[in-house]
Amino acid sequence: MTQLAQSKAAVSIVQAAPPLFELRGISKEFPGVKALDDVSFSVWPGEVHMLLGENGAGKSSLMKVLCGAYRADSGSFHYNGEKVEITSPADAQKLGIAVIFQEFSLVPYLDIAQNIFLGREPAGRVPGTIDRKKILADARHVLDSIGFDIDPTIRIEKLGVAQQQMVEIAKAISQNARILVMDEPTAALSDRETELLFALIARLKADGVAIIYISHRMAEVFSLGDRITVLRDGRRIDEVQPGAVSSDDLVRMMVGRSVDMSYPRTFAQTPGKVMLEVKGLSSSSGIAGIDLVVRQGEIVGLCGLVGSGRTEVVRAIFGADKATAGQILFDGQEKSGGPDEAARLGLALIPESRKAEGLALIRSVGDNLIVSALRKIFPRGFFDQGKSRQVAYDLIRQLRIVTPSDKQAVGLLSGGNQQKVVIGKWLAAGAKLFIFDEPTRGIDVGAKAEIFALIDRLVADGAAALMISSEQAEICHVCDRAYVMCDGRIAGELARHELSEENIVKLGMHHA
Amino acid sequence: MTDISKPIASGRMLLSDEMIQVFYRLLAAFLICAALTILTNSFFSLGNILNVLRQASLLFFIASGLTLVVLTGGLDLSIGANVAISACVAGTVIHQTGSPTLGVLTGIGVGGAVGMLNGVMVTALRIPSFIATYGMLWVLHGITYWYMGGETMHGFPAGFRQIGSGYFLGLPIPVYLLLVFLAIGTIFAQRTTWGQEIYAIGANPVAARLSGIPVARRLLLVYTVSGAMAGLASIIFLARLNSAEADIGESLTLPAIAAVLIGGTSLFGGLGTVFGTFVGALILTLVLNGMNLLSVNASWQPLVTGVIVILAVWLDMKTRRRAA
Amino acid sequence: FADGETIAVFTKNQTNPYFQTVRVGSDVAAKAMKAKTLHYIPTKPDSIPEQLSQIEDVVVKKPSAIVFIPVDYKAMVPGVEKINDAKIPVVNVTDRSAGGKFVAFVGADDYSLGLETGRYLLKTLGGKGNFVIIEGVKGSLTNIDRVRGFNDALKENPGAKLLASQPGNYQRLQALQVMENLMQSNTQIDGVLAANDAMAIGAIEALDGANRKAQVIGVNGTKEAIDAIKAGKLLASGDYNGFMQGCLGMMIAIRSLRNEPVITEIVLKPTVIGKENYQPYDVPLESRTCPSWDEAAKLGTK
Amino acid sequence: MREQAMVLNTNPLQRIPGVAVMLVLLCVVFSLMTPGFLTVPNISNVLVQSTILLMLALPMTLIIMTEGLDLSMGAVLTLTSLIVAIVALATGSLLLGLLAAMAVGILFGTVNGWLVAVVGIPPFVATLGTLGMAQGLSLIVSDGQSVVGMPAAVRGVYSGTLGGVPLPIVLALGSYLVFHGLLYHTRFGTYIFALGGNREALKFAGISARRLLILVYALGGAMVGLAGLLMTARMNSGHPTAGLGLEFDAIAAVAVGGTSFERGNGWLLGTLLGVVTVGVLRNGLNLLALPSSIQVASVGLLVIAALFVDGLRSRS
Ligand SMILES: Nc1ncnc2c1ncn2[C@@H]1O[C@H](COP(=O)(O)OP(=O)(O)OP(=O)(O)O)[C@@H](O)[C@H]1O
Ligand SMILES: Nc1ncnc2c1ncn2[C@@H]1O[C@H](COP(=O)(O)OP(=O)(O)OP(=O)(O)O)[C@@H](O)[C@H]1O
Ligand SMILES: [Mg+2]
Ligand SMILES: [Mg+2]
Repeated sequence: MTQLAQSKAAVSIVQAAPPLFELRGISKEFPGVKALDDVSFSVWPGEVHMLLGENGAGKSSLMKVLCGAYRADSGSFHYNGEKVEITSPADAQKLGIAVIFQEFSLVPYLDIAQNIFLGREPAGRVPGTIDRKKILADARHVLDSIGFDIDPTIRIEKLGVAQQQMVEIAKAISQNARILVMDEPTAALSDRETELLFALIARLKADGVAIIYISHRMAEVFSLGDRITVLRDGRRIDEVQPGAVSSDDLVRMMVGRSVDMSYPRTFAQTPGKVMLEVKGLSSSSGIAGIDLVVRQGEIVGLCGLVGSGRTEVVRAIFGADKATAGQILFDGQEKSGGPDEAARLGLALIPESRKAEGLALIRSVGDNLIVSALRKIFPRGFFDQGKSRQVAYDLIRQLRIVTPSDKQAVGLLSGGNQQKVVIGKWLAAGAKLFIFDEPTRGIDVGAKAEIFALIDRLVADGAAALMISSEQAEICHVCDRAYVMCDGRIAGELARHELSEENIVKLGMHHA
Repeated sequence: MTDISKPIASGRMLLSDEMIQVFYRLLAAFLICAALTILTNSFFSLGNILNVLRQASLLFFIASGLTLVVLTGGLDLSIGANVAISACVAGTVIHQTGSPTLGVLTGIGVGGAVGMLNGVMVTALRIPSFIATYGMLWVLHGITYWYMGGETMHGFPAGFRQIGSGYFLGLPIPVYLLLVFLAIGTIFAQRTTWGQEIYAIGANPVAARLSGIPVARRLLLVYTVSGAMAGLASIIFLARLNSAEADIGESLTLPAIAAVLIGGTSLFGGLGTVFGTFVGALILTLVLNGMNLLSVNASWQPLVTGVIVILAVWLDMKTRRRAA
Repeated sequence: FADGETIAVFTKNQTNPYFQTVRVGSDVAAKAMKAKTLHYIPTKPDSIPEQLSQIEDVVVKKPSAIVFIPVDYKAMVPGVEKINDAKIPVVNVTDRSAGGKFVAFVGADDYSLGLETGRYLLKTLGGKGNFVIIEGVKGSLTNIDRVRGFNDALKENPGAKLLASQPGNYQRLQALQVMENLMQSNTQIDGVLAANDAMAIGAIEALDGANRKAQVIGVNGTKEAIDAIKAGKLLASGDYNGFMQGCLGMMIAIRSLRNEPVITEIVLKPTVIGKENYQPYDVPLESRTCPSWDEAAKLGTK
Repeated sequence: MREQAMVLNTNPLQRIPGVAVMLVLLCVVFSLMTPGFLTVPNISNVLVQSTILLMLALPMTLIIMTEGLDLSMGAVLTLTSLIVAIVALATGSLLLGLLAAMAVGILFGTVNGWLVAVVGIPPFVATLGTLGMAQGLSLIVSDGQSVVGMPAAVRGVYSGTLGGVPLPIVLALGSYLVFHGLLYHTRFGTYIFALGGNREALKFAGISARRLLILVYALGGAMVGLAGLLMTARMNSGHPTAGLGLEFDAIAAVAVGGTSFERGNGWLLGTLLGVVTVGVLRNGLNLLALPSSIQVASVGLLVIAALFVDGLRSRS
C-alpha cells in the first residue's frame, strides 16, 4: 500500500493552500429527478480534476450550476476560501470561470471571430459598434495559440463538428479563465485535434489554470487527470488519485457494480449470407465509388478521419441522401427509395447527432421509442396507448434507460440515456441491419459495454451491423472487418486479423 | 434518480398533459358562460346555446384541418381563400346540375386539391408553409375574383340548405357534423399510427424522416385533409348563407388560427389536440356572442378578442408542465 | 369627333356586387361612345395605400380621363390632387370626395335612401313594432348616412322601438351571426333595417333558420335583392343604382373630353324597389342600356 | 495546412439570390412591354411607394431573425398614423405628432417584446393579440372616422424633396443605412444573429436575451411610428383601417428577400430588394393595365417563385 500512502501525501501538499474554487453541499432537483444531491467539489490551480460518472450521474448539471446556467437549490460557492454568489453566467465569468459545453453554444450565422468574442466584442469608435480589425486580430491570436489554423471570417454554419469543437475551445481560452470546465471536449475530435487539445491543457496547467474535465474515455482519465471525482446518481461517491486506482475500480465506483470492458464477442465462425451489398455508390454529398458488403452475423466497421465521408456513406445507404450513381442491394433486392423504404426493409440508422436527427425532444421517451415500430406493432393502423406503453416499458428496462417515467420528455434525459432511446426505437422496429454512426459518443463505460453486448446479441441472432466510430480501439475490439475511408472513397478493407489502430491510421491517411 | 425497474412514477403522470390542458380550457369556456349567464338574461337558453354551437361549428371545420397542419409545425394561411373558391365552384355545380350531392363532392374536391397543391409546394418544392400558403392565398383570390366577376351566386335548393340551417331531433345539423368530425379528428390524431407520425413530424421532421416515417407523404396528406376540411366548411357556408361570394371566407383565416392557438396547439408543432381546437373555437364564439348580447360597441370587439387570445395562450403556458 | 379615348375607372373592390354594377354601367356607356375602359381595383378590398399607388401609376400612364370612386372619401384627397396636377379630367362617382377638383359628381343620396326605405318598412308595419338595425362598416360614408336615415324613419313613428343597432360590416356572414345572436336576446323582432342587401339577405337566412318572421329591408337593389323581393323574402331594397351611376359618370367623362356640355352634379333620387315595381330591375346587367343624354340631363341637380 | 470550410456552391450562377433574379427579370419584361416603365418619374414613383413597406420590412427582418414575427405592425401602423393625425390636428405641430406616434409605436413594440421575451408567449400569438388591440384602439380613438384637416407641413413630408430626391426616399434610405449599420457593425446586431441562431450562447455570454428581444420589438414599434407619419402624410389624413394587412406584405417581402424563417439567417439587402421587387411588380402590372384578378394572383406567384428559386439553390 505504499502507492496509496504516497498519493495521500501528495494530496495533503496540495491541500495546504485553500482550493481556488470550492462547491459545498450542492443539491439540484428537477421535476421527478434529483440531479445533484449534496455534492462537494474543489479544484486547485494548475491541476486537472476529472469528473466521472455514468450517463445522467449529474456531471453536466454540476458544471451548469458552477457556471451559473442552473441555480442550485442549496449549497454554497467559495472562491479562494471566500464565499461567493453565482446566480448567472455573468457572475461566473467575473470569477474567471469558462466552460466548453457538451452541446455547442455557437451561433451558426456569425463568423468564428464573432463567436469567440460573443458578449466581449472590442468597442469601435462609435459607441455600440465593434472594432472589426481588432476582433479579427484577437481571434487569429487565440486560434494560433491553440494551434488551429483557420480563417476567422468563416461562418460557423460552414464548419464540421470537429472544427466547431475547436472554436468552442478557442472561445473558452480567450476568456483567460482561471477555471476552465471541459465537458467531453474530445467526443467530437479526431486524433490530430485531440493531441492539440492535450498540449494546450499542459500549457494551461503550467500557467496555473484549474481545469475540470469530464470524460467517458478511461485512457484520458489516466493520462490527464491529477485527481478524480466520481459521481453516481447525483451523489459524490469518492475523490481518488489516478495512480491509486485501476480503471476497473473507477468503473465499479461509477456503476456500483463491475463491468467487463473487454467487450467479449461471439465472433461468427462463418458469416452468413450477404445482407447488404453496395456497388459503386456515389452521392451528392461528395462520396464516390463506394463498394462494400455486410453479411449476416457480422459487425463491420467503417473508419477514417473526421471528414472522410463516413457519415455520408451511411446516409446514402439509408436513403437519407440521394444516391447519384451505383447500386444498393439489401437481401438481394435493389433499394432506391428514401429512409421510409429502408426502415420498411429492415435497415436502421442510429445517426451521429441524436438531438438534431435522432429524437423528437419535446415528445416523451415512450413516443420516441415507439415511433419507428408503429407500422410493425399496429399493422392495421390503429394505435393503442396501452400496447405502446408496454413496448416502451420493456425497452426502458432492457436498455436500462434512466428516466422518471415513460412520459418524461426525452429532451430532459442525460445525453447517454438519449442515445439509448435512439437505439431502442430500432430494436422495437425489429431491424435486421443496424447502422451505427458513432454509437458510443458521449456514452459512459457501463452503457458502452451494454450497447456492445446488445450489438453482439443482435448479430448473433441473425442481424448485422455497420458501425462508424472515431475511437479506433472500439473498432478493433468489436468488428469482424472494417473498411477505411479517405477523402470520400474506400481506401481499403481490413480483415479481423489485420485490425489494428496502426493499420487503420495508415490506410486513412491522405496520400498525395 | 428513480429506480429504472419502475419506469412509471407518480400518478399525475398518468393524466396526459393534453388532457389537463383541455380541462383548463373547458374551465375557461365554462367561466365565460357563467359570466354571461349572470350578465345577460338571454344567454342561458337552449336556443342560444345551440346558436353558439352552430356558429362555433363553422369555425371548427376550418380550424380542425388547420390543427393537423399546425401539429406538423406548418401553417395554412390559404384556408379562408380556399373556402371562397370551393364555395364558388361548388355553388356553380349545384346551379348547373341541380345536384347537391355533386356540389358537396365538388366543394370537398376543390378544397382538397388546393390543399394538395399546398402540400406539394411544402414537400416537393420545399417552400416554407407560411410563405407557400400565403402565396396560394393570393393566387386563389385572383382566380376567385376572376371567376365570380364581382357577382354573387344565390338561391340554392331547399334540401341542400338543410345542411347549414336544418334541424334534426331539435339540434342543428351542423352540430351533428361538428360532433362527427370532432370524433373523427380526435381518433385520427390520437388513435391511428398516422396521427402518431404527424406528431412525430411536428416535433422533429428530420428525426421523423430518419425514423422511417414517409414525411413527405404524411405532409401531403395533412395539407390535403386541411384543404378538404376547408372545402367541407365552404359547403356548410354555402348552405347556411344560401349564397356564394368571392370574399366568403376571407375574414375567417385569422380567427381559425386563433382558435387553434387558444386550443393549445403549439405553432412549433408536435403538441396539441383537435378537441382543444374545438374548445378554442367555442371560446372565440362565446366571446363574440356575449358581446352581441351585451350590445358592446363594435369598436371594442377586436380589442377584446386580442386580449382573449393572449390570455388563453398565457394560461396554456402556465399550465403546461412539459418542456423541451 | 376624335374617339377611342381611354378612360380609367377606379372602384373599391372586386367582391361587392355593387361595384360590378358600376363597372358594367361604365363599360356599356363607353362602348356606346366608342371609348375604351381600364379598370383599377385594389387587390386588397378597399385598401387605401393600394388605391393611392394605383393613382400614382395611372398618372404615369396618362389615360384620357378618370371615373373615380374613392375607397375612402377623405383619405384619397391627396390622390385626387395628383390627378388634378396631371391635368387629367376626373369624374367623382358614388362617394363624394372631400376634396380635389372634379368635372362632376354622380351619386345617390344615402340619407334619403335610408330614410325612404325605412319609411317604406314602417308603413308596411303600420308604424309600430320592434326593430333592429344592422350597420355596415363603421365610419364609411354610405353607412353613416344610411343609418341616420334609418334612425330618422324610426323616430317619425312613436310606436316603433329600436332594440339594437349592431355592425355587420356589410358582410353576409357577420350579419347572419349578429342576427342570430340578437334573436336570442329579443323574442319579438318585427323589422330589420340592413345597410346593404348582402346583410339583409344574411339576416333573412338567420330568421329562416330560426323559423321566425320579420320584415327586412336592404339597400343597393342588387340582383339577389331583386330575386328575394320576387320570392317574397325581402320587403324592399333602396335603389342605389350603380349601373346608372357608372353610365352617367362615364358619359360625363367622355363628353367633357369631347368638349360637349356636361352636368356637374347628379344626385339620383331614391327609389324604393318593392314587390310592386321590381320588374324593370329584373334583367341581366349587360343587357341594360344607359339613358340617352337628354334623359340623363333631366336627372341633374346642378 | 490551413483548414477550409466546405465550399458548397461552385457554380456562381447558383449563388445569385432568387430575389435578384426576379427583380432583373421583372424590370426587363416591363421595360420591353410598357414605354412608361423605365422613366425617371415612374422609377421614383415605385421607390416612393415602397418606402412605407420598407420601413416595416426592415425591423421585420430583425424580428424574423430572432425567430419571431410581428403581426401587429399593420394595425399599429394604422394607430400611429391616426395618432399623428389627431395630435397634428389638435396641436398644429408635426413634431409632436411624430413623437406621440413613435411613443405609441414603441409602447406596442415593448408590449410585444415583453409578451414574447418575459411572459414567453409565442410571437405569432402575442402579436396576433396586440393586432386586435391596436385595431380596436384605432376604431376607438377615431370613432371609426377619418381624421382630416392636417396642417400643411404634414403633406410636405410625403411630397417634399431634399436636394431633388423625394423626402420619403431619403427617409427610407436613411432607415436602411441605419439598420444596416446596426445589424452588421454593432454588438446589438451581432446579438440579433445569436438570438435566432443560438440563444443559449447569449445566455452563457452573460447577455440578457430578454432585454434584447424587447429592444428588437420596440425598435420595430419605433419604425412603425415613423412609418405612421409617412402614411398620414401620404393620405393627408388619418384613417382607421389604412394600414391593416401591411404586415403580411412586409413578411412576404422579407421572405422574398431570402431571410430564412429559422435559425437567425437574415439578409437585410435582400429585404430591400424584396420590397422593391414587390413594388415593381405592382407598378408594372398597373402600367400594363392587366385585369385586376391577375394582379391579385401575381404577388402570390412572385412569393412562391422567389422561394422556389431559393430552394433550388440551397438544395444543390
Ligand atoms: N433541465 C432539466 N430538467 C429536468 N431534468 C434534467 C434537466 N437537466 C438534467 N436533468 C436530469 O438530471 C440528471 C443529470 O443529468 P446530467 O446532464 O447532469 O448528466 P451527465 O452526468 O452529464 O450525463 P451524460 O454523461 O449522459 O452527459 C439526468 O437524469 C437528467 O435527465
Ligand atoms: N475539416 C474539414 N475540412 C474540409 N471538409 C470537411 C471537413 N469536415 C467535413 N468536411 C466535409 O464534409 C464531408 C464529411 O463530413 P463529416 O464530418 O460528417 O464526415 P465523417 O467522415 O462522417 O466524419 P465524422 O463522422 O467523424 O463527423 C467531407 O466529405 C467534407 O467534404
Ligand atoms: Mg453531460
Ligand atoms: Mg460523421
